[in-house]
Amino acid sequence: MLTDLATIDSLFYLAATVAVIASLKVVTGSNTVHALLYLVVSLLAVAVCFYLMGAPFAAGLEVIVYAGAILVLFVFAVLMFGLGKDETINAPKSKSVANMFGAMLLAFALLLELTVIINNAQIQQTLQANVVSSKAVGIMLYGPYLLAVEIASFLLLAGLLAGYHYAKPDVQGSQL
Amino acid sequence: MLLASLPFYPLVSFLLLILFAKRLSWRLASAISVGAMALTALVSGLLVFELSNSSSHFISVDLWHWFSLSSQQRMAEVNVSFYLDGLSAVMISVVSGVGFLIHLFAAAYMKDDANFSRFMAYMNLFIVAMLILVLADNLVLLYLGWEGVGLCSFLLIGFWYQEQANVLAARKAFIVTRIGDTSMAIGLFWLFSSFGELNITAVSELIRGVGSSEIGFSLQESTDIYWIALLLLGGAVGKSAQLPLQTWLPDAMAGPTPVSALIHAATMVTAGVYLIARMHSVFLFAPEVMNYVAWLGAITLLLAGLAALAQTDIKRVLAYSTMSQIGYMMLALGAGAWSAGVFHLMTHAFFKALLFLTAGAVILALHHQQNIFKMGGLLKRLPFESALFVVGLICLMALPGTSGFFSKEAIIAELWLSTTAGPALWWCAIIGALLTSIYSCRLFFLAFLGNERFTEKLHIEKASLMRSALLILALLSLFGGLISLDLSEVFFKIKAEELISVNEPSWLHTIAIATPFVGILFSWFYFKNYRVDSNLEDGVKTNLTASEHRFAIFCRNGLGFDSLYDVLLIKPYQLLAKLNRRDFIDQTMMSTAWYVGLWHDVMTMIQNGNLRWYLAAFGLAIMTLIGVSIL
Amino acid sequence: MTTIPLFHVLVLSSLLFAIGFIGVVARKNTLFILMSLEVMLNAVGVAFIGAGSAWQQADGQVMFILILTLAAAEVAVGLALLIRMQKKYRSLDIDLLNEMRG
Amino acid sequence: MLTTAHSQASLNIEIISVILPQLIIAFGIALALLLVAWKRSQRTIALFTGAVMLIALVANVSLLTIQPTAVTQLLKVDSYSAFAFSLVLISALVSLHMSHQFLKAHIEVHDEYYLLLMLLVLGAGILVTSNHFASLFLGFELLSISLVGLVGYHRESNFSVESGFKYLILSATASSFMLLGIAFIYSVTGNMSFDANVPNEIYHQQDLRLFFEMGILLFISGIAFKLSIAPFHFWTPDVYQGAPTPVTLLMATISKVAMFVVLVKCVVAQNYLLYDNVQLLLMILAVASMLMGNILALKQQNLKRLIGYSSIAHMGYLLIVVIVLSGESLSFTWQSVLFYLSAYVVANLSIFMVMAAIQSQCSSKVGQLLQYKEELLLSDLRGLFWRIPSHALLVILAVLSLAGIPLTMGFIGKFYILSQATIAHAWWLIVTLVIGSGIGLAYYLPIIFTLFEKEDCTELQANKRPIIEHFLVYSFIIIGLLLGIFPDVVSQFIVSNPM
Repeated sequence: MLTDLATIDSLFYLAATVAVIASLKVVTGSNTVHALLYLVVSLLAVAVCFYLMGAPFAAGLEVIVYAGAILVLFVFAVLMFGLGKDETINAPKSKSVANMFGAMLLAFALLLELTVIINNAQIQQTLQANVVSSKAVGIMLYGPYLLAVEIASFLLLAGLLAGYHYAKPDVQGSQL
Repeated sequence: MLLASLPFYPLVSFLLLILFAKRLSWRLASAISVGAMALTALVSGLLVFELSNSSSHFISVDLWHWFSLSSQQRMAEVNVSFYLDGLSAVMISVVSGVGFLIHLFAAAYMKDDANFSRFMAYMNLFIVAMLILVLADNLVLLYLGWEGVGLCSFLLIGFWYQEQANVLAARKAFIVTRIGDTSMAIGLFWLFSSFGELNITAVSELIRGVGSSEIGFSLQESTDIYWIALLLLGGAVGKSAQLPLQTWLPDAMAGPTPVSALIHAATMVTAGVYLIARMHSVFLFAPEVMNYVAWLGAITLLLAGLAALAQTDIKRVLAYSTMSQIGYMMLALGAGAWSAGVFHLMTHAFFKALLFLTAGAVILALHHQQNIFKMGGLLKRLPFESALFVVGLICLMALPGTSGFFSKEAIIAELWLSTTAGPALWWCAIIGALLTSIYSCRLFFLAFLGNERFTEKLHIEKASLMRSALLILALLSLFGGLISLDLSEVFFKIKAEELISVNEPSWLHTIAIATPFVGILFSWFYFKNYRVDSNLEDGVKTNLTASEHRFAIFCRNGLGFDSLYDVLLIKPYQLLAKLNRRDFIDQTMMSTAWYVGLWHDVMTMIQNGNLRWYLAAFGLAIMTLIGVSIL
Repeated sequence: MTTIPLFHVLVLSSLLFAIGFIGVVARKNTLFILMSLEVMLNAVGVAFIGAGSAWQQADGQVMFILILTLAAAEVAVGLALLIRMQKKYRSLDIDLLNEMRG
Repeated sequence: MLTTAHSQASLNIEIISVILPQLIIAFGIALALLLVAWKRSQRTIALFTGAVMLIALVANVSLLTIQPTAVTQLLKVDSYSAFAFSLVLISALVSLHMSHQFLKAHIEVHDEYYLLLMLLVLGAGILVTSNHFASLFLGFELLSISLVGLVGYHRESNFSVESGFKYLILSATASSFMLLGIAFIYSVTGNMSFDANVPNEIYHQQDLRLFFEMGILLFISGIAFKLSIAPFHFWTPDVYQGAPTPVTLLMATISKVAMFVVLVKCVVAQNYLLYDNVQLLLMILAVASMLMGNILALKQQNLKRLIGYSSIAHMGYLLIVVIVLSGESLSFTWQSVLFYLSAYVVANLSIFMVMAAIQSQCSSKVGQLLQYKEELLLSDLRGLFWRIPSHALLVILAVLSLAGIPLTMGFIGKFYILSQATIAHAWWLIVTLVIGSGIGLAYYLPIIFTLFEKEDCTELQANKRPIIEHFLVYSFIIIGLLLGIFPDVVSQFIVSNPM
């Protein structure tokens, strides 16, 4: 049992390290798309952390919504409007092996972790004991936090409207 | 109630004038404003009459509930209500009586001004604020009036706002007095927090009750009283132009002359005196502060007297003289001679208003020439004004028989024996009286005697309005001393003090009465060349150094004062005059403003519009705060 | 109780937050600033999840979901503004935006 | 284990009636979306928004005397929050009128503007009633995101992108900091409701205490950012300047009122915020704001920036009330805060109303297009008194109130603050307040001088002013005068809650 706990701990620290390194790469990177991909890695690592902390629902959301939806929005914006242009010009041209190796190492560490977690029955058992289930979250969301959910929808509406206003093309022949 | 309506006559007039400013003819506008003032004066006369006949010592009236301050322990109601007792009766008679006369004069004086009705409106507003100040029954309402008169003073000094100097003077006056005001406001809050009351009568009774009881004040309470008295004194100092906040008054002379007469001589500047007299219960239990008041008054008295000697502008001479006379009142208050102080306030209002108005008439006649070195010989050319000016001056010098004599002697008489004053301050008062007579004579000799240095044709206005106002004021100045003031009901004494007249030397009164004459004699010789004739070119300086040898001759003639005066008066005077020329307190004020401006420039550099810098500052601030609050 | 000490989770979250904040302050490219903001928000999410699992409450996860909506709304507005900036200034350099000052 | 104590509060009719104003706004937003789909017209949507807000205001009146009622664990409505929400709605209505004047000259239909305005009001409504960190955070964000949309709304303006970005990035950073703070607090206390009791053992565990205190600090700095309290004030003048005038008004009034009310609610409920460290922190913030705000405003020529700087100082003054807050005199604290906020709101509304009027007057027609005057300098007020006396009178009243001259609401408000501070013997704060107000005079008074200066050019055409504007101007003059003389009228509305 003790060893298993130690394993969960060490897995957590490993995922945390991956997240920190990937975040560092995000803020120090010079290529926009690379930085975005590092951000995805960071988010995935954080998702693993969530899973290990007993929040599988949040982990799923992190992967699907955060990494899957929000960051894809970034990627779309960058690619469609050529936002990354001025940065890629200054980016280092050398695609050295070391550079790729680092990224691959991070991804590989995450993959390893996932396989270990899924395959190790004892870890699964320990995690099950601590999990705050998605059912509990659902009950909370549609119980005491019902108003919060409603307000959150208005928040999204506000974001949508503001975004729409800024992004819509200028009307010809009209000021404003 | 009659009392409640008192401030509303000028208020209505103010509203009428401000609303229909441009549409009113001179005749109508002056009729409204002067009429309102006449009504006010009449009503206050009736009120004073009513008060003197009524059995109680006060009349009070509640208008409406303003707001209430509550905390867990205390609940203070702040009402808009008026309270009239002997002290405020004196004040309202001065304010409305002298105010009426000055309005009368001003109506003629400002006749040709384009913004005549605006001017009269401000004057009326000032009267409203001043009446609220003196009638207020609680300190918040008093503070309201206090700020109101400040505002009107500001508006009126800057009345000719097209000129840079006037605007600057107005701003300076407002800001400098605000320093005193804030000190006063803090005092009020302190009072509220330690005694939980803001009603003047209630506070007085509370403090008297505790103070005269067996137990007396606790240590905390007496410290509180000390600080409250000190802070209130701060307010009084600002408003009454005493050291060190006196710098605004001479500059305030930039305003029209009736303003100087009304606000900066007769009424507003004495508000500080009124405040201290009103809150005398607090001061009585803070004898140290009483002592400060006395010394402050004495020092202002001397310094302002000296400064008056060096001025060339006729209005500035009068302004410094006002400062010095208020110094007398402060001295009286500090010595516990409350009635004498208030009496002097009243007589001073009469003769100083007279002096200012006459000076205004003279200035008008001379096409706005204010430099006394460019006047001279006016006695022949403007006999009426000169005569009135002489009346004012002899009152100022307190020659026997005039109103100034009665009040000033009353003050001086109480100084020697007072516990909070004493012989040293008595001597200050005497020297002050000497100075007063010297500068008065100098002014008279320079402006009214000697050869005629003003060569253009005089612009003589024989407006009967002006002249009648001046005449009444002159009569008041001469005979105002005969009005007997009985304020013993108002002022509270800690215990019945036995008069120990044994200690009082018998020569005191002789000296006190003789002093002005000595001054006159002194200046008769000293300012001889001004008086008789002169080969003085235009714009000569005071040239005291040049006349040093004349002074020596004078000394050799053996009046015996020679060496004494030389050491005590002339040398320090020259030094002070030199210092005051540069007006170092003024400099300090200005440098503070400059310093704040510097900070502004530095801070503006931080506000550089750079988003990343803002973010960094955000982080830095949080880091610093973590450091401060957690470590 | 989970086996991971709460203290460590909070340290991780602070670390990620600090990295994000440094990114926001240090980067000149507005796109990177937006990404760094995401890193910061994500770090806050870590703290909430950690706290929620330490207390065995679902509140932490609910807060995380709410933060997710915030992130989405913020990104939408941010990217739209970014597009405008690109159109107007032909650059994403945040230091260009300092016309208002003083 | 999974449910907290409050979770079972069901939403029955009684509880719904308590948040009726907020619900009305929310339904209004949904209906407005439908309305946009049906008919796009500038006038219709503006009228509709105004109607929704008026109805909400009316619905809010009955709540002014309500007993504290919890609506789920997230919200708690009491008379104070109802009063604050009325302030918010009134400001929103005034701003709506100004916005309509500002937008109606353009061909394009601006539905999203009105929607964002309503969303902003909804956010403020949630903030003032919130009783839980989650609702605080959501209200905060709803306010911020709608404001981001609004500050850069005038897209043709040179400052649109700049002010939008400045507000977005800074506000996102600030809210991240605030969220991290909340997370830390939550991780230590295990409860996010304001009513939670903080276990005492926190103070015996070194590492938890560290996080707890850092959490409080981060939380407060997030709020301080929104209130533009120094040293988190940097965005204020820039964004004030860049935003369209009606939006600046919203920032100056609604956002400040809502944030301050929620701050006081939080501090009152969570007494751990009264510990020495926090008090020291708040004191530093208050002193810094009072001094920096006033000093920075000193030589400012741009009117909006000036108001921005002065708002920094005012929030500093107001913070004093929070610092000296003690458990015994809660109702007095609330009274002071709400009174001061009302005075502040009335003064700001007055000034901005006149500013908007001048802007529309000074806008010049260039061909078909209306050139909107963006920069509003102090000198633009020159001679206003001779041109439009009523507007000038309004400005004078407002400026005097901001400066705290007697017979204005501002004076009474300052009086409340000072009397609280003296009871608590917070002399340093009082001294700073006095110095700050002293410096304040040096920039408030020149505004009044400028009004009276003779203008050089009279070429500005005197446009016909709409009746509503006249109505608003005169009513605000009357409000300003009346409330200065009879401040009891406002105090009566602030009904104290039996806690």
